[in-house]
Amino acid sequence: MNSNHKRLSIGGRIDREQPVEFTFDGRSLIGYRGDTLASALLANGVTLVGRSFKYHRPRGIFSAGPEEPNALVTLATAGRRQPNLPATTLELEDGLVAESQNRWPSLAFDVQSINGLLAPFLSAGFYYKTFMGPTRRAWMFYEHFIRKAAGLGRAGSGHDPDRYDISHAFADVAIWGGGPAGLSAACAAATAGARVALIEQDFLLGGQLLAEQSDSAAAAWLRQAEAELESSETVTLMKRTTAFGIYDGNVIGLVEQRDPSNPQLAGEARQTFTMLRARSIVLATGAIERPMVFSNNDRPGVMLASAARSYLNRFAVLPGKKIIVATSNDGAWRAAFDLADAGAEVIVADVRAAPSTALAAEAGRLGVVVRAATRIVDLNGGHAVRRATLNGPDGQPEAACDLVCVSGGWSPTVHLTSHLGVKPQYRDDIGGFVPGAFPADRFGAGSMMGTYSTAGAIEDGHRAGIAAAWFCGKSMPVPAPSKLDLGETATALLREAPSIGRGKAFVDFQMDVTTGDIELAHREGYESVEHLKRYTTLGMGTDQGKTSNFAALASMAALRNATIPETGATTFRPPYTPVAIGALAGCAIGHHFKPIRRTPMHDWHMANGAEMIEVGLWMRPFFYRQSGRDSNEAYIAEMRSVRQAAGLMDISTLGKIDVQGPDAAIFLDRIYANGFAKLPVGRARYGVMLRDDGIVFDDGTTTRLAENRFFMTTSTAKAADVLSRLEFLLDTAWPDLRVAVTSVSDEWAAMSVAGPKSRAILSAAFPVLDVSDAAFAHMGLLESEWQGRALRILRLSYSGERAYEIYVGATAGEQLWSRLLEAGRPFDLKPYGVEALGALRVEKGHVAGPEIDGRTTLDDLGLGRMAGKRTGFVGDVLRRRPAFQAPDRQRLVGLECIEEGKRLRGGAILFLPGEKPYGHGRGRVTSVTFSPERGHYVGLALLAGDVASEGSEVVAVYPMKAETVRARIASPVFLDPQGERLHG
Amino acid sequence: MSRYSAFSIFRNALSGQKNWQRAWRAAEPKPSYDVIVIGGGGHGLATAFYLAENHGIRNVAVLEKGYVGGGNVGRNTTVIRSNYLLDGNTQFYEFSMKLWEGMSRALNFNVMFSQRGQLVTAHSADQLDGFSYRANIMRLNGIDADILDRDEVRRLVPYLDFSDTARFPIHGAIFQGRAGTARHDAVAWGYARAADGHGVDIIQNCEVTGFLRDGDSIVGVETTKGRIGAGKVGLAVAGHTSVLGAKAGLELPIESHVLQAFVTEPLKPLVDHVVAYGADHFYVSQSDKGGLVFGGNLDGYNSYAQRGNLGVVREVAEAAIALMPCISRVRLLRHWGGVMDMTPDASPIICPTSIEGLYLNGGWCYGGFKATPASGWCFAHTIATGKPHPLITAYGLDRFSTGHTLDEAGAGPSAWLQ
Amino acid sequence: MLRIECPCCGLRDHDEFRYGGDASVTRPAHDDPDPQAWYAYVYIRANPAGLHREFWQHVTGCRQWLVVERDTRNHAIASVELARKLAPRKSLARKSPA
Amino acid sequence: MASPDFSLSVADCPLIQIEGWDGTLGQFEKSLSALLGTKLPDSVGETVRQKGLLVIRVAPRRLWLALDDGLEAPSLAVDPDLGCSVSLGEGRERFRMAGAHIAPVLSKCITVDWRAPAAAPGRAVLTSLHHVPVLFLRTGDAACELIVPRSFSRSLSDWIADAAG
Repeated sequence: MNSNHKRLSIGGRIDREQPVEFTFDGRSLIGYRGDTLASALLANGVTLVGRSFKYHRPRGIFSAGPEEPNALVTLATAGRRQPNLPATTLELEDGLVAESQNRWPSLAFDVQSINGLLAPFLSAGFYYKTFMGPTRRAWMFYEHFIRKAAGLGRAGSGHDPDRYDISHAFADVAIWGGGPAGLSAACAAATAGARVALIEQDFLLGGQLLAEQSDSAAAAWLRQAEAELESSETVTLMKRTTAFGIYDGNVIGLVEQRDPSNPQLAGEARQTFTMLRARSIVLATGAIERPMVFSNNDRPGVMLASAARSYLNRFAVLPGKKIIVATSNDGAWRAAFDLADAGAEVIVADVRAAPSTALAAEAGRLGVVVRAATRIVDLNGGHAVRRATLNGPDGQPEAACDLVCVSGGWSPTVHLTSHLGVKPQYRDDIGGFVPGAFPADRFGAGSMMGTYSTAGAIEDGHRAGIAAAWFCGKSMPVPAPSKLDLGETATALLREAPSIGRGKAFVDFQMDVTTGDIELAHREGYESVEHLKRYTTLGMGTDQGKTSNFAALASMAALRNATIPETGATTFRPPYTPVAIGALAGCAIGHHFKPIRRTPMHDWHMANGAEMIEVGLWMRPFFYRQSGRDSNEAYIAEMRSVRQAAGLMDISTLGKIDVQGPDAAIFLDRIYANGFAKLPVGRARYGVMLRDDGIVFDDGTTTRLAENRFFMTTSTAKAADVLSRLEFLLDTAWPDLRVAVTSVSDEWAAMSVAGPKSRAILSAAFPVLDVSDAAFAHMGLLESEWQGRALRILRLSYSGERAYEIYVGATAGEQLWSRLLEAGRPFDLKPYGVEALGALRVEKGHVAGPEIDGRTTLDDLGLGRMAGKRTGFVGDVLRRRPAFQAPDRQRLVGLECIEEGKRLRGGAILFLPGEKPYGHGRGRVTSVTFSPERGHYVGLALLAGDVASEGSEVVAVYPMKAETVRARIASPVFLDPQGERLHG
Repeated sequence: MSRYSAFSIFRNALSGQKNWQRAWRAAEPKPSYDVIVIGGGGHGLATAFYLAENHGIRNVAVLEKGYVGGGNVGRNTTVIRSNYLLDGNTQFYEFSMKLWEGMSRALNFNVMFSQRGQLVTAHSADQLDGFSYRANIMRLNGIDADILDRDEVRRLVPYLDFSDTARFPIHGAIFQGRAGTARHDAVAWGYARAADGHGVDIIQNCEVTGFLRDGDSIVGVETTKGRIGAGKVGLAVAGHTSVLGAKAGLELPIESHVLQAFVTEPLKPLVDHVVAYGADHFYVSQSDKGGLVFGGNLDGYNSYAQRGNLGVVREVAEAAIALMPCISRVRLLRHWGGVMDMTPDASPIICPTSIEGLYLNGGWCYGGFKATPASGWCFAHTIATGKPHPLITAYGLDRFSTGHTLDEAGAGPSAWLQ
Repeated sequence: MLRIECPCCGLRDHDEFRYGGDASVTRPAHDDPDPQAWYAYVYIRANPAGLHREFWQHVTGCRQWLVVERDTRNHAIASVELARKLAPRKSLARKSPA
Repeated sequence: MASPDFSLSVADCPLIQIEGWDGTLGQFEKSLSALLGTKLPDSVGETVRQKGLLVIRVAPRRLWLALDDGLEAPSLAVDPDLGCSVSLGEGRERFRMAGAHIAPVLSKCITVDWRAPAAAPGRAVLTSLHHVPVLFLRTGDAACELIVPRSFSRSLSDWIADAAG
């Protein structure tokens, strides 16, 4: 057959000058700019497009919009594979490669269509009743096959070659839907002075107006409205944009597709995820036509009447030559007339006894055969409809056909209004749900509100646009909109009973839910709407049941002998149409997933062999590769150099907080478990903070810089939490304290010089400073300047060695680091990383993250003496709770490995010798290191107090490596318990 | 009640599906019951079932304000695991796992418990050490656990990001092979049908509006269907425990928070396990229908609205792509929120209360689904005997005043940080 | 996205804020030794389905702690105030014991 | 990076924070105003420019003094009974951005409405970029600055460059 043989020679909104090549299931085809994939397939006579989910029934193109349940395809361009896309929303572009899905080996011949024959055994929920034996794990066997059979389409593999953008947008009035109501609202709101964002999912504005003939008054009205909006500076037109959800605060989630027709955009993001924040919203989302329920109503060639009209008038495709229009309302007659006008033979089968005389007259004029009080009961034809069985006053005549247009009335698109909990309400006069009462900042217009005539929608939109602008304080005068009356008659609806012949009658095409399934659900007591959905999977498809919800509800209502409102309404969840996860992630992927924090010395570390590790977004040197062949060798070498000469460590990641004010000392006294009020100026003190529940929160040193000023450090991990907590207490609990707290973490580069030679190095690096022990004692402070930046040196030790923490303005950090290394070279100063740091502190018995795990108290960590008899500090009262005093409460101890050649491991569980290793044991090893000083592994552990006597043995059990190691309980301070090395 | 089996399906197929019975009766309330369980979710229904099955107490009603299974049991991401660290949690969740393993056959309802295995990725040596501690505890309590290195993880789940551009490279994982998923609705329906089979009345659209008291004891409830007397009342309404607890005069350490869940379009099999991302808040499995079911972190503020916000949607999507770049073009089909009872230590509360005749089951945080059978089992025992079941002695309300909290994450008493 | 009208910075997405939980509970004085008072403050929550007074800090903005009244059923925000304005004032800080 | 449509340059950012105590704020700000020789911005987000100094109110009791390049910091003797000051200039960097595309680029970075009065030239907005706190300064019709924490500076400038590219 020749290409585009179903295309009319004139008309439509396609650009015949711009042919577009594409393939479907390997077949090369031609369409035109302005086509969707669906319209191009129809133009080329392709009617069989997909297979259904469960029964693998052949399916064609049913709609012309996002409600499409059947014509789902996979876009299969290499590396850009994407399944389950409705052909009806895919804007045709050059080189598009589409494949049908859920079929094997081919679309025309699908092995699994045998499921159709097995249908009696595959009724709704059948899987809940079987596959339970013969063994307890039997389901795992059956599931394997069921999973393989399920699923539509296949995900891609590897990274997405396309980019996605995120953007933040703002508007006074957001208008959702570019049909007559939305356009009219946008014009009105803009004229009133509001900033307007008009959102339309299609690549053309107009909505249902696009289904009118292109030389009609509707087209002229649309051109005028479009021109007005395009020329307005305060209107943003967002075409190809799906508003997928509305969230609190009038934040709307939008996804905009790149315009494929604009070659300049080729390198741009495939989709842009925009978060639009609007002050008021006009919802003009239109309505979706309902199918009719009869046997075999899912055959390829069955199409919504409005869709047929859209294909005819917008895309210049005549999708059939012998057409039956089956309807329950006036609207579908207009499709019949246009199709007849284009040369098709048309029969209208209207279920109503007496359609209006005006319609009948027009039908007569166009040669349309009218059968009143007639419905379709069955359809014949496998891959395309061939014949319909009608039921009416004339008995059951059969009629040949190649297209069946159906219209069971319209359902307002209320999905978006229900995202924020506005419950839909049933209106008997239109036989459908409209949104319930809106909050003050939201307005509805057009067919979504049940106003089905174009003239009414324009009026409605105009009013809503003015009201929405007024809500934002924009109230410039707005002239009345230009009128457009298409002469539509009212669309009153009957409640249609399904008409069932011999074959299945589908309610949800995509999920293959039939009237029989609904009857079964009812019979078994799954009769609330939610049970019905969950039991039959109704509405769970990618179309979210846009065309099926109402018919299902009506069926259930009939079975329950209840009204529709009594039967309930479903809650619609976002997204309105499916959204690519990649679009939601936007540009926050790869290295942008989380920002990285770098210290001032970062580049030096990278250039000098540091193996980096990330700690709470900070990049820190883990060890330096020149220190050893692997991390084990390296950290031990780095430890040795600290203990024997000196090491240099980047500690810039520590949290640093400037605390100032007349009441600063009182404040610190309350937030630390130990006292700070009496700390002399120029001295530092280690402090521990508790949570309100008495558990240790964080630790660090705080130095008194002046009577009213302190310099606090926190752990790297807790820096932000500590600051926020301090601010909380000052703002909410103790506003009478005059204290300011400010993060200065980024302000200072910080480095620690540790080791017996550290003072000599300091002296060499800062020849003008007096760093003698007499002038600069342990826990002392020295303030100065270096290269024009502030310099603070604290004599503090974490490793147990004589050590100094040097703080300098961040801009001079790397310079000072290099200076220290240079000054330290004669003294064998070596940089060391966090692995060695951790090992040094374990040897010295200092607690850190593994011990301060959010469950331990001061007493657990052996720090109870810090608080002494103090009271009145945060956490003091609840730390005295009985559980924390229990004799078997786990407390910090040291452990020494006493088995030759074996090692301790963090995470080993502790048992008493001879005890059966079962359960939770007596405690656990928290941190370990090989101790070069001791020549074996040592560790810190939390061990039940009633068995933790120094010198006795425990067994450390590590099932994951099948290891059992004997260890001796010791003081956690393995090194220099008298602290002599601090002065060494 | 007729038994479900392959044969029953065959027989009913031949009779045009006309002979199936209701899964449970449409019961109307009697004047009084021995036990009333408030809440027709998984826990409430399981409680009713075990009251009858284990304790022979059959004069029981389950009162549900909406429809059975309409709360969290029908909204969660269906992950079932028993990888808990702390004494009290470990044994309870493992007992639950064992009940899951026999549930379909015990209920004669296929809950599709799929022991496909769950893994949590580790992104540093330290993190993997932490996982090893957990795995050690599990093994020492007779629970299966494995630690995988990077190559083993890669063989198991090759579609994760093992590229050089991964922001948090995968270092290894902890794996529990017996963990998995189940069909959530089927759990509610299965317990409802089985409880009904024992004579339990399941009363839907019956909201409890107050409690009937005799002195200090609770002797029944006020409902939208009238007063109903009860020997004992069990509260199993996680998400709304505070609201009902307040009606009974209980002061509770619970906050309600919203947790979102997400499902994609159905795909052919891609994710064969439950996978959790150790570097951020994201976990995913694939339903038998083919949709990827995933979730992330709490929205982070008190809420009774069953919906979440866009910020978390975005964060979860970012984490999803960070772990599994191959799903970038896969589309999100639906997302929704469930209301969680968050406790100050992220562990549940099951116990008798200070009010005679009133028993409490709540505070399930976001871990309630996996606990369903054990919760029902132990709660039924507690109601029937008046004494806590040995497996739930750690879950008493008094633990907050005594300090015996079970804080797996060490996050402290801010409920939204748990 | 909740949109919180910060009294200092204007209307902002809630992800610029840090949540601080129930603001209706009374924090005992720093030197209050009553365990029951601290237990109630730390653990007991009314957790209403309805209007909830709660703390938020505009952490990427002015860093002020705010008290927000918000309906937990629909997330509608009724009021926002600086916590400092509402906080109880004592005459002057008592000296802490050492 | 620089093009006529969008340019981004990174510079140091000399900065001093000044804060007064509750109760004595009026007195404190009066003396500060006299010291600086300018009135102070009234509300958060307002700025006042005085010679090479930009005074920004960043919190009800907190001001930032941002200095132009090369300018010596004014010596500010703050009475500790009234308030305090702390230098923040070492820990911040200043991104200068300009060009015709600045608004769309910024819309991919921060949640600030380029056309709102609160973001008009001369205004400051405290907000976040990729979860990191930043100060947005609108400096012209098609120009603005971001003051960012130094440790995040490179991550954030990469983000902006990718948004612009």
